[in-house]
Amino acid sequence: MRATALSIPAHLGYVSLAASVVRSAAQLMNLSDAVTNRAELSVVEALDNVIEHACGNDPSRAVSLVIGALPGAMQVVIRDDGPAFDMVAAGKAAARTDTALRAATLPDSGFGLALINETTDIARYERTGGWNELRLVFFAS
Amino acid sequence: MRATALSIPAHLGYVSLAASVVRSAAQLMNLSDAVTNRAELSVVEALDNVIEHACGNDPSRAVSLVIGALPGAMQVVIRDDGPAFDMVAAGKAAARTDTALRAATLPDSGFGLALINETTDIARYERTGGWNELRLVFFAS
Amino acid sequence: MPSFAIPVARPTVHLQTAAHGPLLVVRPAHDRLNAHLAGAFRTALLDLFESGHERLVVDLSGVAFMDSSALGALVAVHKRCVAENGLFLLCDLSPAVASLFDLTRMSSVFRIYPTVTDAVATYAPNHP
Amino acid sequence: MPSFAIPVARPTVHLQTAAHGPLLVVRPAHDRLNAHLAGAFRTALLDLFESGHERLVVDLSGVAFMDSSALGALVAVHKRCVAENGLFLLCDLSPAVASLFDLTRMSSVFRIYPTVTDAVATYAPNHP
Ligand SMILES: Nc1ncnc2c1ncn2[C@@H]1O[C@H](COP(=O)(O)OP(=O)(O)O)[C@@H](O)[C@H]1O
Ligand SMILES: Nc1ncnc2c1ncn2[C@@H]1O[C@H](COP(=O)(O)OP(=O)(O)O)[C@@H](O)[C@H]1O
Repeated sequence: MRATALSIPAHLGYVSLAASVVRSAAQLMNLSDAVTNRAELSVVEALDNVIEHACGNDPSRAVSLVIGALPGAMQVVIRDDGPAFDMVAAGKAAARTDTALRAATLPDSGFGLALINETTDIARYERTGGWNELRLVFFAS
Repeated sequence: MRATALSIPAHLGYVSLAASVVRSAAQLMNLSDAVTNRAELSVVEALDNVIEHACGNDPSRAVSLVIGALPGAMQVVIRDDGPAFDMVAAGKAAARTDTALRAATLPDSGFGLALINETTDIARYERTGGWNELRLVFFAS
Repeated sequence: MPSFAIPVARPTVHLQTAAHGPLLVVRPAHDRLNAHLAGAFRTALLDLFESGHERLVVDLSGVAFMDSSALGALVAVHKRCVAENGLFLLCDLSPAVASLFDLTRMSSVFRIYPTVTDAVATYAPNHP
Repeated sequence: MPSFAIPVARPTVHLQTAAHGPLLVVRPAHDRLNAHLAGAFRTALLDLFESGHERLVVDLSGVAFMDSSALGALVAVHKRCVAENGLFLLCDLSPAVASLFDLTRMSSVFRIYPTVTDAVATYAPNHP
């Protein structure tokens, strides 16, 4: 059986299109709403980062997703041709938001990497031949 | 700017995933609900045919869509590697349903090709290098 | 990159039913009725007919999208009902579904009501 | 095959507003609040604040999905309100949105009410 593959321009307007593919694929796999929501959030955060930071919002560049199944899990592989950046390692290093912070010092950005880590069951990064490849796995239960 | 490309296995379960991509793309283009619905129906009917008749419901085969914009229009190109079949010519030849028919003789299939013709502003078929390529264009207004 | 694919579960049709006197109102609990579901949908409706429910109302209020294969399933059940002097009504078509019926000239073949209430009021006025 | 692409319109934020005494209830008319909209969303809320609406209730009942960029926009407006002794309430979070607030520990930063009615009853009981 073939995988499902999607390629979009590196433009934030297309992230919702990619999210709808992830949701549809999750439905085809009969994933629960909770797992579907987690997968959607993780993929959206990863795509937001790839489009903004790896591709500099340049819509002449493409970002690709390959969605498939592992036993009991959905896998989404995201590929871009931006500079090497290990989102998984950076996410592990990202400090958790300290809720004891006073309003004045609350961060109003920088939540993405920690969110990918928290919503994804297995995340792997690989640099292969000029591509960043981020492999996100979501367990069905 | 890059086009949006989708590849799915030739399995009817994936048609709704492709439909959600068409709907999202139509929304990104600010197409009206009426045009969006027309485009969705046309693409679904074409994919149903490609998957059933060209690919014999064999999910190891892939069907691809490329969605893009022409001035004032959305274009969807559908490609499969099945036997040559000109859906546009066959659609023009397809007789319209005769509503004067008695219930006993009403057809309960065979509506697809005529529907593609009626919902699509421009449809072109091409056979290129082992591929069927169906180009469907929907005017924004 | 290795190629994984998603195994698609066999389609199961979910129909909600409610009796109104001689009528059985059947509501498909699917927002999309398409070729993937059409065969199972047709079988499920014909099974209801065979089990003695010969006056069926299909409530399409939950169906946002329908393709020609699902329409074909409705035509098949309609033919069966007409052939055996049953009744087959449709109601509550979304704009996209109504447009499918118009484009295929099936609007004039089926008896279509705006709402379940209208259909029931016409054929089972004592069983609202 | 030539490569065509879809030109994406610049994002426009649609906010429905309703005054309840000193409170302004603001309802984003978007089912997705994401990075594409976040900048415009933040600006629109701050514009309301600058134009004198210093007690804002953001009604998220229409928002099925939110990402961290849109959350960041809310944090920015919250900080501004707190800094200037205004009020910034949120209400009616969908399950996915509530989960985003939990995962980022922002549930304990914002004042979150189940419904608009609850928020209004607490801060503007004479203006239901
Ligand atoms: N794919 C990427 N390529 C390069 N840099 C990245 C990438 N993803 C994230 N970063 C860097 O990591 C930082 C933190 O990312 P994140 O937690 O998602 O927050 P935000 O994107 O809101 O800044 C970014 O600001 C950016 O500097
Ligand atoms: N892509 C295709 N390849 C081969 N044959 C096709 C293709 N599309 C349509 N056909 C043929 O044309 C017929 C009519 O198609 P259609 O009007 O869509 O109705 P249906 O698929 O319900 O039979 C099909 O039954 C099939 O024989």
